Amino acid sequence: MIKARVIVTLKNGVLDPQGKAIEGALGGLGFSSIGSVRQGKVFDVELDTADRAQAEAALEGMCERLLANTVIEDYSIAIT
Amino acid sequence: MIKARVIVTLKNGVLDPQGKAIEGALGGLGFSSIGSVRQGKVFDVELDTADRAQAEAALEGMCERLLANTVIEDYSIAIT
Amino acid sequence: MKSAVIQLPGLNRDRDMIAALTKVSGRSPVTVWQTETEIPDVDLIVLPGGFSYGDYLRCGAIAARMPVMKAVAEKAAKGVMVIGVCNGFQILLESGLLPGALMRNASLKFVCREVKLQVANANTAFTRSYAPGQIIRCPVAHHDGNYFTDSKTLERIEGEGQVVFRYVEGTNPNGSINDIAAIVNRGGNVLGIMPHPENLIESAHGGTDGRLLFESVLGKAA
Amino acid sequence: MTIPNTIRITEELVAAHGLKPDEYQRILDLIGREPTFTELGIFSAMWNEHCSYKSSKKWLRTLPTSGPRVIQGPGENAGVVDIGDGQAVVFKMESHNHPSYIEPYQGAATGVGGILRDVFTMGARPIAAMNALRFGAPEHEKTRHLVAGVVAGIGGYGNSFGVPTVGGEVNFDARYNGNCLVNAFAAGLARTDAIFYSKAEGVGLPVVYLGAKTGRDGVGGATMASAEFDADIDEKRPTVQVGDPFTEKCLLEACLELMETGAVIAIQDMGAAGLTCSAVEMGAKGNLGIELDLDKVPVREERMTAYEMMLSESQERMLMVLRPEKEHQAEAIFRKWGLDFAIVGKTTDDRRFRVLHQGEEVANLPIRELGDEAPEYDRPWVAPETRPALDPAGLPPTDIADALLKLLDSPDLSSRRWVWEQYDTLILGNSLQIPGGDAGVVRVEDHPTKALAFSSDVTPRYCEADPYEGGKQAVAECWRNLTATGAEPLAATDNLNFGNPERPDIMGQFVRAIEGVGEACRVLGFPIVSGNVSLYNETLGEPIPPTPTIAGVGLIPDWSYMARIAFPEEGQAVLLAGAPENWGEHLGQSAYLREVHGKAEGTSPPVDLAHEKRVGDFVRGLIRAGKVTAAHDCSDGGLAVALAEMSVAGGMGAHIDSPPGNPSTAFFGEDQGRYVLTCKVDDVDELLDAARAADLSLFTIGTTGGSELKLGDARAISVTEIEEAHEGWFPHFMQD
Ligand SMILES: Nc1ncnc2c1ncn2[C@@H]1O[C@H](COP(=O)(O)OP(=O)(O)O)[C@@H](O)[C@H]1O
Ligand SMILES: [Mg+2]
Repeated sequence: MIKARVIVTLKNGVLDPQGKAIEGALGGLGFSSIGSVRQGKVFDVELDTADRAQAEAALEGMCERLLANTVIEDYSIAIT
Repeated sequence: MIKARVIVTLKNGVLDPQGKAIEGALGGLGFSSIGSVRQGKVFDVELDTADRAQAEAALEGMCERLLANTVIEDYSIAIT
Repeated sequence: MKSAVIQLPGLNRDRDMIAALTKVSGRSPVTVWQTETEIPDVDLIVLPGGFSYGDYLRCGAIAARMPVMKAVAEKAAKGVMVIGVCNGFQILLESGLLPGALMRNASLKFVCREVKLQVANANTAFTRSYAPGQIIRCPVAHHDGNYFTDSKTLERIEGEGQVVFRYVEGTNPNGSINDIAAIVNRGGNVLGIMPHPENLIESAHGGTDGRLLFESVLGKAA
Repeated sequence: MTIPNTIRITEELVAAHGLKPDEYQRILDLIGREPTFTELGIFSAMWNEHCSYKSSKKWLRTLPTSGPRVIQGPGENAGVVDIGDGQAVVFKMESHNHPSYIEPYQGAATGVGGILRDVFTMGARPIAAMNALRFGAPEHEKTRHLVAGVVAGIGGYGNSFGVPTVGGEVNFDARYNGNCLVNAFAAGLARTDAIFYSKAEGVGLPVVYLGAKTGRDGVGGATMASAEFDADIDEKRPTVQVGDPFTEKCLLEACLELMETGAVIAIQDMGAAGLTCSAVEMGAKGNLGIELDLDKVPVREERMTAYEMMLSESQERMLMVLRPEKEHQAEAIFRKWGLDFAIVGKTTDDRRFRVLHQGEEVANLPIRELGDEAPEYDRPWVAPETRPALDPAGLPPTDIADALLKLLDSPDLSSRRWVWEQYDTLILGNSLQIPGGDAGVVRVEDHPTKALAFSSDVTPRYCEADPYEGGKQAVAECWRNLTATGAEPLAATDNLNFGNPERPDIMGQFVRAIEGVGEACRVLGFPIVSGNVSLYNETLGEPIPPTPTIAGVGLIPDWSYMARIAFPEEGQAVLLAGAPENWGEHLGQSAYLREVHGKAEGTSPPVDLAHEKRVGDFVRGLIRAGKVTAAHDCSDGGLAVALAEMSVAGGMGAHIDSPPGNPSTAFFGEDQGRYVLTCKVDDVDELLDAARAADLSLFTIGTTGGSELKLGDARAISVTEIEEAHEGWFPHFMQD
C-alpha cells in the first residue's frame, strides 16, 4: 500500500473569496501580523499497490481528471 | 515576512462525506488501485513579521481559535 | 414575549425569520448586529439561516467568533431561550453551545425540498405544542446538514433526550447520524435545527406545521 | 507579467483585439492620432459585439418596448415595470455561455452574480431568479460535467446570495455539444419613486468605487465572448472569473442602505469590461466627462497596468456618483459591510474620458463617441428555407401509453427536479409556486394579495425549422405559462443566442426570429423591456440552433385566485380549451416525432396570435372568477404529457375519452394556444356557455380520479408508473 498527499491550490491571480474572508476574520480576532491567506485542499490518498511508478501515474491522472480543476487550480503530489 | 503552510485534516474516525464521494468517483473513473481518500484543507499564510518564534505562536493561536475545529480536526504548521 | 434576531453579514433567512416571529407573536423582533456586545432583554434569541461569511472556511465558523456570539452565550447561560436554524445551528455548534458538527451533505449537493420530521422529544420548551412522536412536514435548504458527533456524545444526547426532531426514515436528506435533524442543549434552552420551520407557518407556504415550534416557545399568540 | 502602456500598435495587435481594419481606421479618424495601448483596449471593449450590439442594434430597434406599465425599457441595467401601489418589478436576463463552457461552476455562478447586480443597481431587492440552460447531447462526453457544474454554480451563487430560484429551462441537443447556453434571469422589487439610473449629473462630483478589489480576472473576457471558439480554447482559460456571493450579498445590503440615504446620484455595476464600460456609460448618458485616477483603484494584485485595470472583469464591483456632502455617511455604510470604498475620479464638463495612472495620462478620448460612434452593421442575411410539411399518415401506428412513457422518460421532457432541488426555491418565505408548474409565483411582500409570476421559454427545434414561427412561439409560450397561473403577462426580457452573424444564413435566423418575437409581443401586448444578445455561439463552424430565450413577468392581483397544474380532487371535469375539433393535429417538429419516431421533420407549429390572446384572456378570466380548479398549457409532448404532469402533481389519475380522429395527433400534437383545465362538474355547463359566447373551443374530455391515467382506448397507466418514468431520467443520467 502506498500513501500519498495531494495538495491543490488556486492558481496565482485567481480570486480566493474564502482566503480573503479568513484573512479578515483573523485580523478581527487580533492577529495583527496577518498578511494574506490563500486556502486550498489536501487529499490523503491510499493506493492498493506497491509499485511507486504506477502510483505516481495514477495520482497524476486523478489530479488531472478529478481532484484539481486545472482551469483555476494547480496541484502537487507527494508520496509519503 | 514569514510564509507558512497550515494543514487541517479530519481526526481519525470522523466521517468524511467528501472523501467518501471522491473515493467512489475515482473508482468510477477506473482508478482501480484506489484505497481510501480523506479530504482536508491547506492554508498558505503570510505573516508580517520576521520573528519566527512569534510567528509560530501566532499560527498556533490561529489554528486553535479559527482555522481548525478541534472537535473534529487536527492541524499541523510548517514555516516555509 | 420579546424576541431578538441576530444579524451577521451573509445571513439571508433573517427576513423570513423576522416575518415568522412577527406573524406568530404579533410583535416584531429586535435585530442585533454582529458587533454588539450586549443583547437587549428578550425571552428568545434567534440565529437565522443563511451563509454567514459565505460559509467560508467552515459553515458558521467565522460568525461564531464575532462579538455578538459572546453575548448570546452569556444570555444562554442565564437561561434565555436560543434557537439556531440551519446556519444558526452551525453557528451554535461552532460556538460550543451545542455538541457535534454539521458536515457536507452525503450527496455533496445543496438540497432544498420538503421532508418529514418526527418529534423525538415533545417535552422541550420548543416542542411542547406538538404531540409525542408526531410527524410533521418541513422544508430543508442546506449544503451542510449532515450531523455528526463521536459515539460517546451521541450516546449521551440520545440518552438524555437531547434529540428533538428526526428525519422520518427514507427522508433523511443529508446523511445525518441517527437521522438527527434538531437537538437541544442539556439545559433545554438552546435549540439547533437544520430544517426551516419558519418557511411553513401560513397558508401561503402551503402548510403551518412549523408554526407550532414558535408557538411552543413564544406561547400561543392571542 | 505586466503590460506597459507604451506597447506599439501593430496590425496583429489590432486584430488580436477583435477589431477589423476598417474599425481601426474609424478609431484613427475619430481621435486623429494613433491610440495608446490602453486606449486600444478601451475601444476593443466598447466596440466589441457584446457591448456595442453592432450586428443586432438595427434589429433590436424593431422590438416593441413601451406600454402603459413600462417605466423603463431597454437602455438601462434592467427594465422597470409598474405593478401598482407605488411598486415596480425590475428584471433582465443575461447570458454567460462561453465562460460556462470553459469553467461551468464559476461561469454559471458569475452569470447569476452579474444579473443580480443589474437588478439591485437599480434600487430593487431581488425576489426571484430563473435560469435557461441548453446542453449538448446527453451521450456527449462533456455534457454530464457541464450539467453538474452549471447547476452547482447557479445554486452556489443564488442560494448563498439569498434569492429564490423559481423557474428555468433545460434542453439537450447535439448542436450545443461545443457551446452550451447559460441564460440567467433575475427580478427585483423597487418603489417607483426610488429607482436608480446610470446617468451622471453635476460637474466635479466624486466618482466612487465600491465592492470588491480589482484583479486580473477576465482581462480580455468581453473580447472572448464575441469570438468564435477555436481549437486553442485552452489558451483562453486564465481569464476565468471566480464569483464571491458573500461579497455580493454585502454589496446588495450596502447599496440599498446607501440609496435610502439619498446619497446616490448615479450608479452602474461593473459587468463586461468593468471600469471602462461603467464609467463611459455614466458620463456619456449625463453628457459629462469622467476623469479616473487608477492609483486610487483598490487592487488585489501587484503591478497592475492601466490596461489591465480598465479591462478587468473582477466581479462584485460598482461605480457611483455621490453627493459630496454624503460621502462620509456612504463610506461608513460600506465599511460596516466590509467592502472597499474609494474615490477614484470625478465628473468633468469636457466630455472627455480621461484616465490617469502613475502621473501619466494613459487615455484621453471623447466619451460620447466611444459609445455612439461604435460601428453598426446591417449584415447581409438570407431568409431561411421553409421546410415541407410533415405527412402524419406516413408514420407507423404507435401504442399511446408506451409512447407517453417514453416521452416522459426522455432528456427534454423528464422532470427537472434533480436540477431545481439544488436551488433554494423557498428563501424569503414568499414562494407560492416553485419550479415544476407553468410559472414560478412569488407573492409581493407586505401586500395582502398581490403576487408575481415568472416563466422562461423557447423551443429551439421550432426556431431551427422556422425562426419566425419559433420566435413567435417562444413569446406565446411564455405568455401562456404566465396566463395559466391566472397572471396578467406584463412584459418580457429576451436573451437572443445565435451563431456567427457574419454568416448570412445565421443572420437570417436572427432577423426572422426577432421579427417573430416582435410580432408576438405586439399582438399580445407584452413589451420587451430589457435583454441581451449573445452571438458567435459556434465551435469549429458548427452553430447552435437559434435560441431566442424569452422570460416574462406576470401580475396576479389576488393569489387566492391562482391556478396550479395539479389535479385537485377526484371526480372533476377535465376540459381542453383552444383546441381544434380533433383536439390536436400538428406533429411536425414535435417531441413525439423526435423521441418515438426518431425524426426531426416538418414545419414548426404555427401560432395564431389573435387566437392565442383570446384563449388566454378567456382562461385567465375563468381562473380569476374561481371557476377553474387547475390549469396547464399544452407544450412539448402535447396533450398527453400535459395530462400526465397534472396527474403526477395531483397524485391522482384521470379517465380521458377517446379523441375524435387520430389518437397520436390528438394526444401528441403540439398545436399552440391550448390549455387543459379542470372544474367542478356542476360548473361545466357555465364554462361551455362562456366559451361559446366568446367563440372559442372548449371540450369536456374526461374526469379526474383513480390511480391510473387512461387516455382513450390506450392501456391505463398507473400514476406511480408515470411518476417513475418522469422522475427517472435525470438522476439516472447524472448517475445519482
Ligand atoms: N435583445 C435585446 N432586447 C432588448 N433590449 C436589449 C437586448 N439586448 C440588450 N438590450 C438592452 O441593451 C442594454 C445594454 O445591454 P447589456 O450590455 O447587456 O447590459 P449590461 O451593461 O447591464 O450588461 C440593456 O439596457 C439591455 O436591456
Ligand atoms: Mg407550461
